[in-house]
Amino acid sequence: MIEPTAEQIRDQQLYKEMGLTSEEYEQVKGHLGRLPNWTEIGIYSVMWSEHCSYKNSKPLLKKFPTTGPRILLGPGEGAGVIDIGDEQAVVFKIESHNHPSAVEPFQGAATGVGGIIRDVFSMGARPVALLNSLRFGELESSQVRYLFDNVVAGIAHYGNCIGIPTVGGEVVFDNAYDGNPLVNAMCVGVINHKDLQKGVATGAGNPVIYVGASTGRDGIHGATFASEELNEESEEKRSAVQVGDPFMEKLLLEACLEMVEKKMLLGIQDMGAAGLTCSSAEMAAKGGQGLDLNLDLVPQRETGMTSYEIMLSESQERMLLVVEKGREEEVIAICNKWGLQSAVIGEVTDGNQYRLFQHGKLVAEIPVNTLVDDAPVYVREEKVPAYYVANESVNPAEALVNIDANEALTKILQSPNMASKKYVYQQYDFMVRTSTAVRPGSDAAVVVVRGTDKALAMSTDGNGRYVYLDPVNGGRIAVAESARNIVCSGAQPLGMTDCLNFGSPEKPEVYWQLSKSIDGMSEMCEVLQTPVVGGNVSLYNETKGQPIYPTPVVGMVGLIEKREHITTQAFKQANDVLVLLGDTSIELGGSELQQAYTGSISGRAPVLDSEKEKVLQQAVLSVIRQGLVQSAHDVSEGGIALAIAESCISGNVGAKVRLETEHDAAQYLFSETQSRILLSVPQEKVEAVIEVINQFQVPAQVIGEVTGETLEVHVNDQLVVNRSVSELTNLWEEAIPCKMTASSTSTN
Amino acid sequence: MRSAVVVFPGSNCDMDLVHAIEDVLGEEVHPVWHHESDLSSYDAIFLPGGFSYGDYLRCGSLATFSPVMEAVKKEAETGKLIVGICNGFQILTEAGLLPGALMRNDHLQFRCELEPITVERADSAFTRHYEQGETVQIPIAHAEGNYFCDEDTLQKLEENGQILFRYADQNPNGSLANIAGITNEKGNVLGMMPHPERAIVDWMGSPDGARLFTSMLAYWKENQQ
Amino acid sequence: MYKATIFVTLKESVLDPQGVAVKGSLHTMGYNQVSDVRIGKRLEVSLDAENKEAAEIAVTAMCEKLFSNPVIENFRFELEEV
Amino acid sequence: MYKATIFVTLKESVLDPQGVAVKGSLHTMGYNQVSDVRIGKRLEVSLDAENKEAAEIAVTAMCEKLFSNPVIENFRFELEEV
Ligand SMILES: Nc1ncnc2c1ncn2[C@@H]1O[C@H](COP(=O)(O)OP(=O)(O)O)[C@@H](O)[C@H]1O
Ligand SMILES: [Mg+2]
Repeated sequence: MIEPTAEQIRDQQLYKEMGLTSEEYEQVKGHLGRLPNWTEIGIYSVMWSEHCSYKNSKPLLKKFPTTGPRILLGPGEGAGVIDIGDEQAVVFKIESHNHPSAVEPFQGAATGVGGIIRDVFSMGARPVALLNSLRFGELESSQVRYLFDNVVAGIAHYGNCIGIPTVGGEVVFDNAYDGNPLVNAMCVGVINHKDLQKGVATGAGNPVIYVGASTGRDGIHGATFASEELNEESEEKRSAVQVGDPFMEKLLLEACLEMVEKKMLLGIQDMGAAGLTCSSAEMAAKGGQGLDLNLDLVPQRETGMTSYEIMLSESQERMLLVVEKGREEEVIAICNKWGLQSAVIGEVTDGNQYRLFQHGKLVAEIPVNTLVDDAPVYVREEKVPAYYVANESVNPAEALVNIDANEALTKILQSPNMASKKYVYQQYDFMVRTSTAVRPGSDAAVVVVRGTDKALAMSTDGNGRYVYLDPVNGGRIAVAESARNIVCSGAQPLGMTDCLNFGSPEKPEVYWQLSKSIDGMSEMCEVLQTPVVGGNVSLYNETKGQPIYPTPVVGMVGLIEKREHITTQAFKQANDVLVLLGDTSIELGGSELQQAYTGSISGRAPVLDSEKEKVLQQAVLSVIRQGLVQSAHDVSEGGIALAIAESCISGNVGAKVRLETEHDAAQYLFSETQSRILLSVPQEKVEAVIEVINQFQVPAQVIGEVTGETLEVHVNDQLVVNRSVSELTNLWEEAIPCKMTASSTSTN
Repeated sequence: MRSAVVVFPGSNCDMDLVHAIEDVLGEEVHPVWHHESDLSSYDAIFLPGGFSYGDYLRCGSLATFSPVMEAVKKEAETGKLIVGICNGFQILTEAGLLPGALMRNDHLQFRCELEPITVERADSAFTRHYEQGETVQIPIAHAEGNYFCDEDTLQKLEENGQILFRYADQNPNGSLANIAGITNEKGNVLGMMPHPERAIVDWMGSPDGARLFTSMLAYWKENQQ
Repeated sequence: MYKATIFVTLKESVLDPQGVAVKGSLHTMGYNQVSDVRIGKRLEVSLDAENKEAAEIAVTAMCEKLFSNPVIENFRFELEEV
Repeated sequence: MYKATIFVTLKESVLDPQGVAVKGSLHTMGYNQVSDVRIGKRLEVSLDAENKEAAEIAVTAMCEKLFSNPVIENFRFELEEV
């Protein structure tokens, strides 16, 4: 391939094809003091893409609280690190792979999982669990079924093969994501404090070592691709999708952790987005050093690769290491043992120059800090969207009168969003590593820490409908719900990671959604003391100019001090008493009831009072730790009706519920008022529970008991729901499989 | 009883097995790298689950060419107890230590769940602590557990009582005769798709897998003198 | 009645991890003379069609929609009347 | 240098669940004219050999030992000098 000259790049504005603007090109010229060549402009374009530089979101991300007494490492490295006592820490992060998954769902999702795992073990941590948060259009479309089936299969393929259990996540189907699915993957690891690694290049003269798969022409410009709107042309950008090799990554994981254990590494960073470029430039910039790389030494899968191609390739399963001079041989010996390819490809230098050599020639020379620290930052215009103003006067309840609660329950249980996700998680190995104490199907998953009495609870949550209707409350709810799930499993929330999936930030309405939802999330994080230790931003999620629902996804991790505190949502025992915590008002904007009966959403999302939420969570954690409850379940989408039904189904047992209200029965049962939790409590402990809850000044109400094989709900002495649990279970379990039977199986 | 757990590149249930043997039996157990060519110092050998060599080509096929497999064959001949779980079962069939083959699940998906399993024989080296005909709960997690063999082989398996475990309820993968685990003719080599190491205490969902390990220990003690 | 034999292969530039692993095993087994292995799919489809042309159109459509993903794979087929 | 193209197919007597599923999908997509689908593998192996005969012996051995499982599969290959 004949590369354009520096003059051609300027005259024909070829940098625009790489996603750089004219102003950005001028800045590059300024940094170099000359015209950039093809390789150099390619390097700037990926380093300054949204994916690598956060140029559109940086000022907003600053609002997140990121520190706390337990936080060992906040955002900035591969993943955040939080102390869990006994010289151990938990390491976790979430990341998106939306656009690759839209084009090649199996490999796109698989490599998304592979990437986030590398982020965690490059910190020196042993990955112990995976989660994923997925959004698709509706299952009536065969294209959606194809995407859904293959994304799930791709996630399963990677996680199962590498042997890290996929223990939780969420799946939502909504037309807002038609054509632009969301695939967010989260990885959680455990580390001993002393093993913590950094992505930094230190000590002039120290060798830079490349480990793992060879570099091919795949994934070139993946990072810029991830920051662009999807359009018909995306189909043509063929090389932007990579094929993953979980087997190779398993070897890479074991080899790297062996090097960590033997204290061989000065710096380690995964070659993820923007491949060799981003990893090497960031390591040098962080170390305050320069770097020389000889590209002839980079293991290559294909012949005749140009420096541009080598630097921008996003081939998977590769790591970059910096070690003390003289220890190369030890590193290479470990790689050989694991059957991994490795090569010394360069060295750390004094100064600030990032220099690349190929075929004996200098092919790029860039002041390294200009790639990392001097990336442009944009504060965009915010504008309140017209729909938001119009929704002010909408009262969702008006359209939801005379609804039969019995019918509504069956209807909502069968909505793919509320139905059992077993179809998904039975394809994931959620038990490998034999540490999974609470498997998928409860509020949060729980993984025990071997050799201790501790366990980690984890969950992902995010409700795009709420955020669309009201980004501030929606943002609060995303954080609060995730923390509530963690608390219901018996854990103290420690901190969170987030993935911000939004449309184009160049649209003032979208930027407003982004900004306001971050406000809401930040406030909730402050109040709950769950700092943000890392995350990912995925913008330009649009098809044909239509943005997705603004969808911040929260991944929360909590600590369970003693295994006996582990709690699930399932009712356990006949005659246990149901206690509902929190107040209920009629809040139906963005609710399942509204979606089910009107086919769309409008009005305002439920309001969340962050102080109320905080005491509720404290109260529940307190009663769980005192051993007073049998089950705890967060009341969220579908309201109290769904919460009770889910606990019955999980426990395979019925319940008798009596409620009093001045509101319409169905509206009351399906209202999505926040800050509520449903407990089941042994009869003899009810008094003690109420007493503790009262101390926190949280409203508590006995609403019935666990009994029999049917779910009976009386509102104001009228029997409004009466269904056998086996019937409910059937409807709930079969909903997704039914829609998938017409599926288009691929030949993967 | 000294146990070896063979580690192939891509094995991922190796440490689970080591932990289970330690926790249930408190006996000596070592992970053994696939380059090892002498296993004579071990009393029992386990081939763990996972994706040896990425399960590329066919599950378990590439692992059969690891040096350690010669050693496994040798010890099998001397009558030592050999257990292949999941991927280990696939390797044992590919290596010819057990008859038949494991094909892709008939529904084509990976399946992970707790599965009711019937113990067909309680007089084997591996099952003496179970009751004959008992149904136990042991998890499965595989995409290729669909056991297949020709009619003659199946008849022999049945006649010789080589079928130790069958799926009790719905068949989760389409396997012939609901087969979940078989032994060789001599009865010292066992291959099974369910993972006993994932079911050794209540919080895992079931403790039923533990008795496989205690059965082996009891058998070994009996045959010590 | 027609029989289509369809070959789906990964594009040249796409990594074939399976091929790489199989090559590694061949070397362990002593077949060092092997320099490259690539693994693809072979599908045999029997179908009714008015004539060869109609069969060709149908099979092409199936390949594009179901059997391969043009992002990472190429396909090719042979058609014979049986 | 030789290139061997190897085809590994399931034996007739063995049910091909993937083929059945793909056929089902084709029918859902409206291709009811399809009566049978069978899925196999196609391997491309590049190797050095003294002569064609030597290549043939080597490839046959690889097929028997590695590329196919005789319990369920058959193989066949073509060899060309490149
Ligand atoms: N994509 C997925 N991967 C793994 N588990 C999932 C996935 N989606 C849902 N689950 C599991 O199914 C259960 C129900 O999910 P969800 O309805 O989203 O729970 P909640 O409303 O409590 O957040 C949870 O245990 C969750 O972890
Ligand atoms: Mg929840």
